[in-house]
Amino acid sequence: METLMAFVIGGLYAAGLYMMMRRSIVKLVLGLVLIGHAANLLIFTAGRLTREGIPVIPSTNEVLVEPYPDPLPQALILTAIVIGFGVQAFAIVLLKRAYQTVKTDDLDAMNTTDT
Amino acid sequence: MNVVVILPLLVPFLTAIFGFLAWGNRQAQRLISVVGSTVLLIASLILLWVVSQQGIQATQAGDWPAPFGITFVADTFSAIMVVMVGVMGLSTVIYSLVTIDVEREAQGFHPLIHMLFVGVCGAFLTGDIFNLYVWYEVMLIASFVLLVMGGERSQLEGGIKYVTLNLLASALFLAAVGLLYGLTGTLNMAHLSEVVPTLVEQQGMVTVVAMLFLFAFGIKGALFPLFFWLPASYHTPPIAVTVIFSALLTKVGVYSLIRVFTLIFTGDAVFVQVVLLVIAGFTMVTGVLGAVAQYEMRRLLSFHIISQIGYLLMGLALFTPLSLAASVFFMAHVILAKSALFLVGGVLNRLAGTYDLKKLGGFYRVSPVLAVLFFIPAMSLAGIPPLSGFWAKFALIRAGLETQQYAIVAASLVVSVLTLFSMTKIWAEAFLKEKEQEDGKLKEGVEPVATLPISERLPLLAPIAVIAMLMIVMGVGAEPFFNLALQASEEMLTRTEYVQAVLGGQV
Amino acid sequence: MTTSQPVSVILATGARYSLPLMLLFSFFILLRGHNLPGGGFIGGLVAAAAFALFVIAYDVNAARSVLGIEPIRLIGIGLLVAIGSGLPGLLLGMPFMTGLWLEPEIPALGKLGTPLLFDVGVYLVVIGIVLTIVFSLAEDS
Amino acid sequence: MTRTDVPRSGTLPLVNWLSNGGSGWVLGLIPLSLTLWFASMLPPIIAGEVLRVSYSWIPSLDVALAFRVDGLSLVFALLVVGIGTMIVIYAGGYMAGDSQIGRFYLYLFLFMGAMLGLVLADDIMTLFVFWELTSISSYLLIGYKHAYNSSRSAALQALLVTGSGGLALLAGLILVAIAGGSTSISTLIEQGDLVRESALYMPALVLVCIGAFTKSAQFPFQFWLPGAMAAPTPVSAYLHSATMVKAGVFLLARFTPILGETPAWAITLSTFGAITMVLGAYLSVSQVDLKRILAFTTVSSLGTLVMLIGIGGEYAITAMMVFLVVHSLYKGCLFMVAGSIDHETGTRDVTLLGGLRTLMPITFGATVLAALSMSGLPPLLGFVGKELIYEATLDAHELSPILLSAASVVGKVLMIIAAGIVVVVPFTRAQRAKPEAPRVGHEPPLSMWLGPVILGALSLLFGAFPTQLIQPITNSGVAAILNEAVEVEVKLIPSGLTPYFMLSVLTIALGFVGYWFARPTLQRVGNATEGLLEQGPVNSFNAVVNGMQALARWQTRVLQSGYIRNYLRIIVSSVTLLVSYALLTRADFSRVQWLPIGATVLEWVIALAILSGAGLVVTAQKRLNALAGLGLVGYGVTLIFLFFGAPDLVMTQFSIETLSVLLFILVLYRLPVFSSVSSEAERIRDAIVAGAAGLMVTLMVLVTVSGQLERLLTPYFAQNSYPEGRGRNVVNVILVDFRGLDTMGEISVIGVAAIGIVVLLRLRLGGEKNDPETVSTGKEQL
Repeated sequence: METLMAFVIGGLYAAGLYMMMRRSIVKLVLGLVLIGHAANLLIFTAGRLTREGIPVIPSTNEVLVEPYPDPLPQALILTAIVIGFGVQAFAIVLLKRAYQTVKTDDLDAMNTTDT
Repeated sequence: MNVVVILPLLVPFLTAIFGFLAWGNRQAQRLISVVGSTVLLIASLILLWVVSQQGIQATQAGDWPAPFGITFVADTFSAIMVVMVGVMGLSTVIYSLVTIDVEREAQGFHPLIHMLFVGVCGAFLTGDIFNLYVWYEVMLIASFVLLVMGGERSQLEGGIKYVTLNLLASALFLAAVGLLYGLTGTLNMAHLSEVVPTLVEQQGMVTVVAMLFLFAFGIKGALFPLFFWLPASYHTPPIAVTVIFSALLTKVGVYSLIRVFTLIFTGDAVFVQVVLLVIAGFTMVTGVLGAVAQYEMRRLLSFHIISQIGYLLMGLALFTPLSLAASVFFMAHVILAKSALFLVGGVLNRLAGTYDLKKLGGFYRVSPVLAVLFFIPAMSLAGIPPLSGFWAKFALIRAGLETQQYAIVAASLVVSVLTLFSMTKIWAEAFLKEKEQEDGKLKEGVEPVATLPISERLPLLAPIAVIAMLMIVMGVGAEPFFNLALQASEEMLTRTEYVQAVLGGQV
Repeated sequence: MTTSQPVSVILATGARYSLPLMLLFSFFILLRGHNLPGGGFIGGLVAAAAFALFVIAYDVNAARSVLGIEPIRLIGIGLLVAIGSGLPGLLLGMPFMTGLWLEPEIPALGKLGTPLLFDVGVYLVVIGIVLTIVFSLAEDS
Repeated sequence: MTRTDVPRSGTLPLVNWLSNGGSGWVLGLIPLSLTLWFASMLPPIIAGEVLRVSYSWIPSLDVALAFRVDGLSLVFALLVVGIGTMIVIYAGGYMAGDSQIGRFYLYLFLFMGAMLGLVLADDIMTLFVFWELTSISSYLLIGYKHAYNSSRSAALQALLVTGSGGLALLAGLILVAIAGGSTSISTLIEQGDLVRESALYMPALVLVCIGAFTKSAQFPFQFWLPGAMAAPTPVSAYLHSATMVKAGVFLLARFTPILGETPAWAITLSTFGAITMVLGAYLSVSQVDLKRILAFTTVSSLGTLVMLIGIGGEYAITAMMVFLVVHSLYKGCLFMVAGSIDHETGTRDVTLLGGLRTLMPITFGATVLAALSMSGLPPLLGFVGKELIYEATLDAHELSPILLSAASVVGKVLMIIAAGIVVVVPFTRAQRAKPEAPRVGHEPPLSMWLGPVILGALSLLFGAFPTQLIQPITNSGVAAILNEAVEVEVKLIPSGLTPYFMLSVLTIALGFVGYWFARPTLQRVGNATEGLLEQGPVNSFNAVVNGMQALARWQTRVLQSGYIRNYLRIIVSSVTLLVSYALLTRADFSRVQWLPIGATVLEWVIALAILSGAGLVVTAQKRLNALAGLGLVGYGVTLIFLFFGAPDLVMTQFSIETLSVLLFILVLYRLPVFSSVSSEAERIRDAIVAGAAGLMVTLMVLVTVSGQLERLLTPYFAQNSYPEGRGRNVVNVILVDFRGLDTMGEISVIGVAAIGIVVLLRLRLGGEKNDPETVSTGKEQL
C-alpha cells in the first residue's frame, strides 16, 4: 500500500509544483495547498500504514495493544494541518489584497520590487 | 528542572500575549514591548552565563523524559544566538518607538515582533526536529504579517514572493522530517545523533534526507541559488522590520544547518563538504555582486546579507574547530554589523527622505556622529582590523588555508574586496559627496541629525551607538568572545556533551 | 439583542436556538478529546461555527454582540490560558508544562488537570481565530 | 571645497590662533616627544640590542600584540615620527582656517599611529592589523577634500589597490605562519629555513609580494600613487616620503630573513624594482604639475629600494637603508615646498611658475639642498646613497650587473632632470607674463618653511658626515635585515677612482647634459608615451572595476528577474538535481517494492480519485472546476486517514477542508477567470521540472519505506498515555501533553495568521497607489 501512496504523493507534488510555476496568483495558492496535502500524506506514509485499529486505548485496557497505527505521525500531521491552514488562510487573503492593489491576477506584473 | 532554558521562550511569549490583550491601547503596548524585550535580554544573558559556567543545559517539557517529550536545550552556540536575539530585540524595539507609525502600532506591531522572537528563540533552543519546524512556522507567520503590514504595493508584491518561497521551504522541511522519522523512528535531535549512525543499510537515504534539509534550511537561510525571496522583499517594510529580519531570520536557517550537519548528518562528509563549499562560494560571490549593482541602500544591504551567509556556510563546510568557531563568531558579528548599517540607513531616510544613494549626500559634513556610526560597522563588515569582522574573516581564511581549500579562500578574499568596494560606495555617495544642484552649487537643506528633537535622536542613535561599540569591543577585545565561540565549536564537534545533556544516562 | 434585520426568520431562529446547543456540544467534544477523538481544536471549530451562523443569519454586528468580546482578545486569552497551564509546574520547580492533575475525578467532567486546561486554551484560540477571520472578511466584502 | 567658514567674532584669541596654524605647533609636540623617545633608544640598538615587548591579545587565535625595536624598525620609526613632526607643524600653517581641521589631524595621527605600529610589529597579525589601518587612514586622508569627485575616486582607487593587496598579504602571512609554525616575527626570523623549505613557500612569496608591491606602488600597481596626489599636500608629503608607500619596502626588508635569499625572491624583486625605477623616473620628466613630478620620482625611488632588497647582501641592503633615509629627507622637503608654492601662488603648474627665488628665498634654499641630494651631488647624502647603489648593482653577480647598473644610471639621470625641473623652473626662471600666470608669491609663514629647511639641512649634515651619523644606524638596520652583524662603511669620499665613482660622475654629467639639451625631447617623447605607460594601468584598473560592475548588473538581472515562476523553477530544479544525484548514487534500491500490490480496490479508487483531483486542478479552465478538484484531493486524503486508523485526523482534515473551500469561495469569488498565458513550450518545460521533482519524491518515499522502521518512541506513548497522561486518546495526549510545545506553537501560528488577515484587510497605507520611488529605482537598474 505504501507503494501506491508513494506514487500518489509524487503526483501531488508534481501537480502542486506545476501549479506554482504558473503566472496566475490563484493557481499559485492552489499549488501550495496541493503541496501541503502531499507533505501530510508523506509523513503519514513514511510512518508506515496500518489498516487495523486506532490509537485510542479501549476502556478495558491501561495501555494500547497491538495492532495499532503509530499515533506520533498522526499528531505531527495534525499540527502540520492546522499550521498549514493558518498559513494558507493568510496567503489567500494576501493574494486577494495583491490582486486588489495590482489589479491583475498575473504574477508577472508583480516584479517591481526586485533588483 | 532548568528554568533558564525555557525563559527566553516564555518571556517574549508572555510579552506578545499581553500585547495582544492590550489591543487598541498603544501606550500600553509600547510599554509592554520595551519591558518585555529588556527582560528577554536579561534572560538571555543569564542563560549564556549559566551555559558558559555549567555547560550545556537542558529541560524536558512536561517532565517527559527525552527522547519522548520535547527537549529544550541550550549549548553555547544556541545561548549566543539567543543573546543576539536579546540584543537585537531591545535595540529594534527602542528604535521602532520613533520610527514605526501609529497605524502599524495600532495593528499590533509590538506583539507581532515579540511573536517573531518566540519563533526565533524556540528554533534556537529546541532539541526536537519537528518542534523546530513548528517554531519556524511561528517565526515565519509573524514575519509574513510584519512584512506586509501597511499593505503598500511593494510590500504585497515582495510579500507574495517571500511567502511562496518560504512555504515551499516549509513543505520541503516537513517532507524531510517525515522521511527522517520514517528512517529512524525518532525526532529528538540528540537521539537522532545516536540512531542515525546505526542505520547501516539506509545510510545513503540519510544523505538524501540531509540534502533535503540543506535545501529546506537553505531557502530560509538565503543560500545560492535559493535566495530570491530576500532581495525581493527585505527592502519593502519599515526599516525596523528589515533590521530584525536581517538580523535574525536568515540566521535561523544557517543555525539550523550548522546544528543538523554537526549533530545528525555527519556521515558522507566528503560529499557534504563539496556541496557546502560550492554553495558557500557561489552564495558569497553572487550576493556581493548583487550588492555592487545596487544604488538603493536597503537593496544593497539586503544583497550583502546573502553574501555574508556564504561566509557562515564556509565555516560549516570546512568543519574544523577553528572554522566552526569562526562561523559562530561571524554570526554574532554580522548580525550586529548588518543591523547597524540598516539602522543608519533608516536615519538617513528619516533626514533626507530617500534611500537612493544618488540622491543622498552631505552627511559627512553635517552629521559627523552619524558618519562615524556608519563607518564603524561598514568597515567591520568589510573585514578591516581591528573590528569584529576582521577576526571572523581571519579565522575563516586561516581555517581554509590549513585545510588546503584554496578556492574558497580565494573567493572569500575577492568578496572581501567587493564588500569594501560597496561599503565605500555608500560612504562616498551618502556621506562624502555633497548634494549638488544643476548649477553646481551646493544644495542647502541637508538636515543634520541634530535638528531632530532629543526624544527622537536618542532612540534613533543609541541602539546604533551601542552596536557600534559592541563591534569595537568584539574586535579589540576579541579574546573572550572568540573563546566562547571556540567553546561552542568544540561542543558541536564532540557532540557527547550535548547528547549527554539531553538524554541523560539512558540510551 | 440586536437591531439588525435578520436575513431570514427561519435562519435567525435556527441560529438563536442552535447557539447554546452547539456551544454545549463543542464543550463536550473538547472534554472527551482526551479519551476519544476530538479535543480543543475540533471543539473550537464547532463553537465558532455557532457564532458564524449569526453572521449569516443576521450580520457581523449581531454576531459580535452575541460573542460579547473582541475575537482578537479571545486569541490572546486562549494563548494565555494555554501558556498559563504550563506555568504551575514551573512554579513548583518542575519543568515547564509538567502535567498536574486534580484528584479525584470529577463526575461529568472527568479528570481535571493542566493538560486539559491547555486544551481549553486551544479551544479559545480556535474560536478567536475563526471568528476573527470570518468577521473581518464579512466586514470587508 | 567645503570651507564654510564659521563666524569667529568674539572668540578667544587663543582659539583664533589655534585655528590659524597654531594647532600645528601644539600638536607637533606629540611626534616631537616620540622622536626624542625613539632617539633615546639609538645607543642600545646601535650596540646590537633588540628590544621586544609582547602582550597576549587573542590567544585563542594565536594572535599577540607584540613589538620589536631593532635597527630596521628604529630607522623607520624615527622617519615616521621625525618627518611627522615637520608635517604636523607644516599642516598647521597649510590648513589654517579649514573648518574640518580637527578631522584632518585626527586622521593624520591615526595614520601616524598605524604606521608606527606597522614598523614596530613583532607579530605578523599585529603587523597586518596596522597595515590595514594605514590603508584606511590614508583613504580618509586622500579623500579629505571629500566634496570633489576626483578626490573621492582617487581615494577609492588607492584603497582598492592597497586593500586588495592587503588581502593577498593576509593570505600570504597566514601561509607563512602555517609554514613557519609561528606568528611571531622574531621566531620566524630564526626559523626562516622552515618557511623557505616549505611547499607553501612559493604561494606565500607571491602573495606577500603582491601585498608589498601594491602598497609600495611597484609596477604594475604604480598608478594609484600619482592619483593619490588629490590629497592635501601635507598628506602627500607625509604618505609619499617616509611612510605609507615605504610600508611595502619595510615589509620586504622585514621578511628578508624569512622569505629572502632565494633565487625566486632575488629575481622577482630586482626585476620589478628596476622596471618601476626606470618607468617612474621616465614618466616624471614629462609632467608639469609639481606634485605629479614628485609622485613619479617617488615611484622611481621605491623601485630602487625594492630592487636593492632583491639584490640582497650587505652592500645592497646598506645601500637600501641609506637611500631610504636619503629619499625620505629630500622628498618630504620637496613635497612641502610644492605645497608652499601652491599655497602662496595658487598653482603648481611649472609652465606658469617662475621667479620665486627672490620672493621665497628661504624656501628656495631648502629646495636647492633637497634637489641636490635628489640629484646625488656631493656633499649631500644623496651622493653617498648613489655610490652605494652603484656598488650594489655592479656587484650583483648572481643577477645581471650590467642590466641593473644601466637601469640605475638611466633612473638617476632622469632624476637629475626631474630635480632640475623642480628647482630651476619655478625658482630661477623669470616670471612669465601670461594671462593665467599666478599671483605673486611670497615667503610662507615660519610653520611652513621650518620643516623643509630642517630636512634640507639634514641632507647636508648627514651627507657631510655619513660615517659618523649614518653608518652606525644603517649597520644595525642591515644587521636586523640580514640577521647577522655587519660592518659596511658608509662614506662621502670615494676610495679612489672606483667603477662606482666613475659611474657616478657619468650620471651627473649625463644628467646636466640631459637637462639642458634633451629635456624638450624627453618631454615630447614622454607626452607621447604617457597615454600608454601611465594611462594604461589606470585604464586597466578602470576596466576591471567597470567590468565587475557590468557583471554584477548582468548577474542580478538574470538571477533576480522579478518573476516568481523563474525563482520557483530555479529552486525546484536545483533541489531535484542535487537530491536526485544523492538518491541515485547513494540510496539502496534493492528492497524497494516497485509495484503497488496489496492495495485493496477501495484504496485504489481513493488513490485514483486523489490523483484525478490533482489532474483536475492542473487542467481546469474554470476556477470552480479547480476548486472541485482541490476538494476531491482534500476529501480523498481524509478518506486515506480514515482507512488507516486516524480518526482525529479525519475530523480535523474534514473540518479544515470545509473551511478552506469556504474561504476560497469567499475570497476568490471576484477574481478573474483563469487565462492560459504561458506558451506551450513553457508549460512542457514546467511539467518536466515538476514531474521530475514528483518522481524524486516518490523514489524517496519508496526507499524510505523499504527498510525496517524501529519505533523508538511509539511504545512509550502506548504504555504511558493512560497511566501517566490520563488520557485514552493517545494522539490527543501527544498533542496536549507529550508534545504540548508543538501545539503551543501551532496555536500561535493560527493566532498570528488571524491577526495578519485583519492587518491585511484593515491597514492600507497608500496601498492603492504605486510607490513611485520603488518603481523608478527598480527600473533604473534594469
